[in-house]
Amino acid sequence: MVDFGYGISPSSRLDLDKFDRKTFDLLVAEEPDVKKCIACGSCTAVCAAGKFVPTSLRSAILAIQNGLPDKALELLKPCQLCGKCTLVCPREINTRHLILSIIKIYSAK
Amino acid sequence: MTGLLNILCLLTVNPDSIPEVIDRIPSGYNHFVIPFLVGITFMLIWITVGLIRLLSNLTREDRIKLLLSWINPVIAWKNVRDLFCDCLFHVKIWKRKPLLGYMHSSIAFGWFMLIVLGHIEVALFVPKHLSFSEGALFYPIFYRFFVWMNPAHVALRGSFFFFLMDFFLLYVLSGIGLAVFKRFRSIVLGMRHTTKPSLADRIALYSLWLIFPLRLLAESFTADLSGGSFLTIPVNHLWHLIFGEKLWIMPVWWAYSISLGLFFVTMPFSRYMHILTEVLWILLRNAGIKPRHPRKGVAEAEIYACSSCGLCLDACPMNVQKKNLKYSSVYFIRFLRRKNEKKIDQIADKCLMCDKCHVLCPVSVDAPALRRVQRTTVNNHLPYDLSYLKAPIVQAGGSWSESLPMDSLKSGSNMESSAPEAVASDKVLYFAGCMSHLTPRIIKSVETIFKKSGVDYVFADRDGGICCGRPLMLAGKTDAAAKTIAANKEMIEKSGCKKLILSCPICYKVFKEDYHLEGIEIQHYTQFVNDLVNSGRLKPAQSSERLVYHDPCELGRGCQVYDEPRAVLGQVGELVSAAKERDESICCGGSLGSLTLDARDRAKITESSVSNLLANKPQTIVTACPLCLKTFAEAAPDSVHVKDFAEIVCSSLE
Amino acid sequence: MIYEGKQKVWSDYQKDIPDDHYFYVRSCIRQSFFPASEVTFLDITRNRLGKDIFETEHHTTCGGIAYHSDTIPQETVMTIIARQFALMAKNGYENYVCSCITSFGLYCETMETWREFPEEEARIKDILWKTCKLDFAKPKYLIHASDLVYKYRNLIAAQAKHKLINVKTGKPLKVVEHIGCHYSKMFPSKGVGGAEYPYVLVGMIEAWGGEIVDYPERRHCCGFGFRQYFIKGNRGYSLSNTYKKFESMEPFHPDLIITNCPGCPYFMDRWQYVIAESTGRTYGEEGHGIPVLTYEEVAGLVMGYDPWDLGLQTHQIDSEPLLDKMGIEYDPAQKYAGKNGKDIGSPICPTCLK
Amino acid sequence: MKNNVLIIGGGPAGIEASAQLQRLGYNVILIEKGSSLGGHLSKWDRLFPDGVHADGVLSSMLKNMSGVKSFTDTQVKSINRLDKSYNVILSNGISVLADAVLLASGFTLFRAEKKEEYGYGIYDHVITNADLEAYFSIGSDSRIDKPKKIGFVHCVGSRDEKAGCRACSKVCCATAVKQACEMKEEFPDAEVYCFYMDLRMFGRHYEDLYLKAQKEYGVRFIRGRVAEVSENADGSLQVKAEDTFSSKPLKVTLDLLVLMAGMRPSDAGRRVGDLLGMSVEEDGFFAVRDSVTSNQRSPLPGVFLAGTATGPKTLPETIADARGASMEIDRYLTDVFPQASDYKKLIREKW
Repeated sequence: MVDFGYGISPSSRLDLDKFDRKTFDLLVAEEPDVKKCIACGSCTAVCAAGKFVPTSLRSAILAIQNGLPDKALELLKPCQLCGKCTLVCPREINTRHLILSIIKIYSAK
Repeated sequence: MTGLLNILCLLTVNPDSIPEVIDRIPSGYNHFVIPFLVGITFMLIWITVGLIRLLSNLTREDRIKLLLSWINPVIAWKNVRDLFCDCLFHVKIWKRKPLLGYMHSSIAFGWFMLIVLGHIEVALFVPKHLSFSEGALFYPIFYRFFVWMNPAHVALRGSFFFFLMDFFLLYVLSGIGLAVFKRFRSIVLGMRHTTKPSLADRIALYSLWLIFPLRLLAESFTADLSGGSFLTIPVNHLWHLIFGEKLWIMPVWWAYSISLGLFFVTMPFSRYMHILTEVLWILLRNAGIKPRHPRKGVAEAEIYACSSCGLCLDACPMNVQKKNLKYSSVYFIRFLRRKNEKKIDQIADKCLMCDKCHVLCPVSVDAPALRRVQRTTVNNHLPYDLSYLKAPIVQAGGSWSESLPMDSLKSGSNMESSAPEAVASDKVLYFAGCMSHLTPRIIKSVETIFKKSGVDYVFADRDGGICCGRPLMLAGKTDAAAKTIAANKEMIEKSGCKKLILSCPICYKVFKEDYHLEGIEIQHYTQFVNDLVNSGRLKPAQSSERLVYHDPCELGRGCQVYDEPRAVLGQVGELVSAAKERDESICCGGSLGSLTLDARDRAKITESSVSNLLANKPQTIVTACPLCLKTFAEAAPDSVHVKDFAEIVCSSLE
Repeated sequence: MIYEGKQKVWSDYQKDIPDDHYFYVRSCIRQSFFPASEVTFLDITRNRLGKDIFETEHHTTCGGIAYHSDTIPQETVMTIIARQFALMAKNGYENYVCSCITSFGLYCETMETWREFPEEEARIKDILWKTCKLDFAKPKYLIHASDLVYKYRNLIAAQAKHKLINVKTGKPLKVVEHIGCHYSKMFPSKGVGGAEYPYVLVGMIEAWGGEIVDYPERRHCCGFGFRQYFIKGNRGYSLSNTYKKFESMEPFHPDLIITNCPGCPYFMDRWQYVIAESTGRTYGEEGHGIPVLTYEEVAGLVMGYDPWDLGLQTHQIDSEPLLDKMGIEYDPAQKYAGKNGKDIGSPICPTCLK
Repeated sequence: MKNNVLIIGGGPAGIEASAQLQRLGYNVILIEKGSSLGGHLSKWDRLFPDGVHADGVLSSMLKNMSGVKSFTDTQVKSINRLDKSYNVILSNGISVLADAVLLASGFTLFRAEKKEEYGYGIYDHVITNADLEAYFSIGSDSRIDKPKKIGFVHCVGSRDEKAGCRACSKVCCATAVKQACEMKEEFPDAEVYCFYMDLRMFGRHYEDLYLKAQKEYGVRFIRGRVAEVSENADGSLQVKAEDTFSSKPLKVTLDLLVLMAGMRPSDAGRRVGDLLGMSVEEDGFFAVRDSVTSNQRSPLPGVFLAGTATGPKTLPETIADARGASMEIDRYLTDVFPQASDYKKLIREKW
């Protein structure tokens, strides 16, 4: 292999073909509310942990659907489960259980 | 015992006359006792093994704790009291539902007395049969079969016991009667829902029902030989009228023995195990030993102490919908016994943790605690990353000390010092908590109260803080909770304040129980305001507004704060009572305790909680928890206001 | 893929190309990258098709590379272009044919600018006179050389010695076309077939017996992008573009890539080598690359020119497999023999790419 | 004598208006360029939000207009204004003296092939909303072959100045979500994606439909316009868009792509409009007298407008609009032809 001093830069593009339906169905079985998100961002806005680190349930759900479960985990690990997001969610998503379920299912594999 | 004997001797006319009781069957044995013997032996072996296993599952310090508790007079006395009140007299049930109380205590206490008196009789009249070789195990039980009573010589002493025995037999029978009746019309005894008994339960139940009628039958059959009293003798005459001179004694005694045997064999697999386990549980409970595993150790005692009486069914707020009955504590415990992991998980996550089942349980089985331990086994090991809490905390002194004076300036208090160590100790620290930030009216009112009463305060989390940790605990993430607790603890200690005021009961409970803040007084704002009013620093004006107070679970059942808020509200408006209050109050439905209960089910609970509060037509629902406030505000009919405690106190100050 | 659908689009984007009398301007870099291409083009149009095509040694660069690298302002470029046009008029031509896509794009851009802002045109006219004492003029037709070859594709096919057909299997060769971005992506109406399904090269491929391959990333830039290449720090970006294209076309197993731009063939040819040497990935059959040829080179092969006269030895990717498929005889010994058999030197053999 | 009212266009608006006007006692002549009445409604399978069958709706509407003189395969040849009324010569030779003309010329669907980058008519598995409705009613389409992954592209030819239409077509969002659910019912284990710019679920029950699509059918909504479609070696589609929520470009392989073609003014309508010399607005739809209080009146006396001739509308809106137009016409004729009023009074009392 020759080193030319430059190389192929990795693509920043999301590949939805990488979305893992099987695991997602496990999540849905655990907490169906995951399908109800309308990405309004209320959860992120009120997040108690958000004051210290970037964390967002909205983005986490998105990351999972975009086939990036590890990113989702990173986004949710700082969660304090304080439940503010549950109170503001317009779609009445059971956010705390959703967060727990995501971590449970995607950290398992 | 001997003392008792002497007293009884005094009752005799002539101590050294011909014995009134003659050992009819000197061997003191007959084959019919075999079923009973088998049953009792099996049961005794079973519980001994169980007891050993249970104690071996306790940690060393827990075992020591237990031993110490017995020599500690306070706890020892509590043990004795609880054993009588809870196990024999079922005082807790009496208080809530007298008829039900009578039912339980009649069977428990009645039977207990029959056994005790039986032994006393043996001790008095045929003492030799108290020795094991002479059938101590069964002789006292079937005493009436083995003896012959000399009618000519029945002294007062004898008839006294005949009377007592018959009396307690009747007492038990009355309880059994009620129990049978309860099977069909439980509501009459004050129970809307009753548990569905398992197979073992049924067998044990029916044999239990049989035991005492059969005992009556047996003893009445032999009453003309071995004597009897106001119950057995007349019945005996009745039999003679029906069957003539010759009565077939043996079959009834066999039947009696079999029903006993059957009961004892099924007992370990049925709810009736509670009769014995209660004792152990009460000892462990009073020793202050907490469960570390949802099934092993203390938990085991707790699980088997559950009589699945079903009182928790009506207590559980979820059960406004029949479909949720299956999530009640009694079934949770039943599945714990059966080790049905899937069901256990499901039920553990549903519970709102309002603690009502625990508070109302006749033997105080702490199902919510078990649920939490269960959640811990599932969720505690899940990955989390609260390392970011370190960062701000390391120079927390710095960062917070920066923010503290700023906050306090913002808060408008007349505080000039800046560094946290310089913060005067008479300053109070106000920690609003996550939820209060979604109910600004609480924060605003609390601050107004502080200002109006000239309280010098520091607002710890004006622009958002760290969660108190209770929600993590409720979800079973105890390790993570420890992290947030440590962070907050450091912040509070650095603040230098000596008094901590909280406007959220969830925070209050965890701060009180798990923070161990040396030298810092922790108060919920209802308590603080109450003090202010009593000390005259706050003078609320009485209005004619009809108020009803909702006890937030964590504040009421959780921390036993019932009176302070009521005391204040009594001076603010006209306090009317709800249908169910204090221990009996109904969760608002918004609790963080439940992990899986969905919005629809919660709404139903809120509905029932609200209608409970509206029983006496109040104009305003007052609560002292941001979560309750938000939940009610969205659900209450427009005709009633929903206000926070601080808010209503504030409005009374204008 | 529904062919009729594409034909409909093509019919929407036709452009009229004059029959004769062309003024030809060369490309700066093609002459060094693919020296034979322009010569072949002139030879074909003049001698094989008998057209009048004039070129003058006085013409210069269009300034495109400098312009796209942000080193000279637009008015400079416009003046240079005005001068080129003036030369055309001075020599009595009105059909302007350029060899370079960058230039073609820039000419279109300039003409459009003048159309939109007549005052600019006036200003340039003035500057042109002041600087070069030349009379301002605008071409009647602005054509890219590939447009011309497209126009004459059937005449060329008529004289074809070889076809884009695998002589062993008798199947048409799978050909990938790649047009320079500036050919029609800026002004779809200015290119044959528009921007979405450009037909200029497809037309040739079809006329000469090949089969066109539409692969997902066909619209993607080759990666030249001027600045991106000139600054070494950005070359990875340029390389990644090419990589993306090849990854996308690989499943279709193309035999040949035809381009009509100076940069594209160069980068798609050389980057295949860099990709192979740095990652070990090759895209042709058994470790070979996919030959990338200019349309003139292909036309030359079709009309029976000697591969080495067409300068195929200046490509990084060896063209022998393609020549074998097309059944073109060639003398391997002559590959690196220049004028009068003088050895022009051969590249060191790469380790991975065959 | 009865007043003649000529209704141009036999779609829902024309049908509804003819039924209403006939009830009001006018002599209604309905002409339709197509071979049958019903317009786009006749080509639709089911209607959002609650999926009622279009043919049922249409037949009940047609029942209401029984007795109306309607000519299919008929267009306006010439039309010129007399003192009070219009003299119209139809392509079938008949000439009508119309006291009022209602232009209910409706819309045409945007020609999806115009968005070349989507490859409609070029790629094997790209269809339009109309094609899909046809598939639902006929039950077969060579392009729909047990798709495992299906994409819906909202706003095709709407909110797109490149496609010559800045406006929103109003019905596509709800239609897309409806069709997404239907496809999920047809192919339960398919992944379904909706690529939208804004979800405009403005109407009653529309939000419920959206929730249902997410909750029950697990349709994935991606906020970002599809910008490029290409075909893979196996004939599947490679679709590129941006997931604007994570502000990253995304790529997905699909087996079927459905383009939600928007509403454009109908050419036939424009032709008649030109004959009348009626003005159109920038969006190409007919101008109205006043966009608030008289949406059904054209600037010309005696010429009225109904339905999508004046811009995108949902079906209920179209029907309401047609009724509104009928009232306007009635008012107009009552004022302009007073002598006929008592006759009409009589008819009304009778009915």
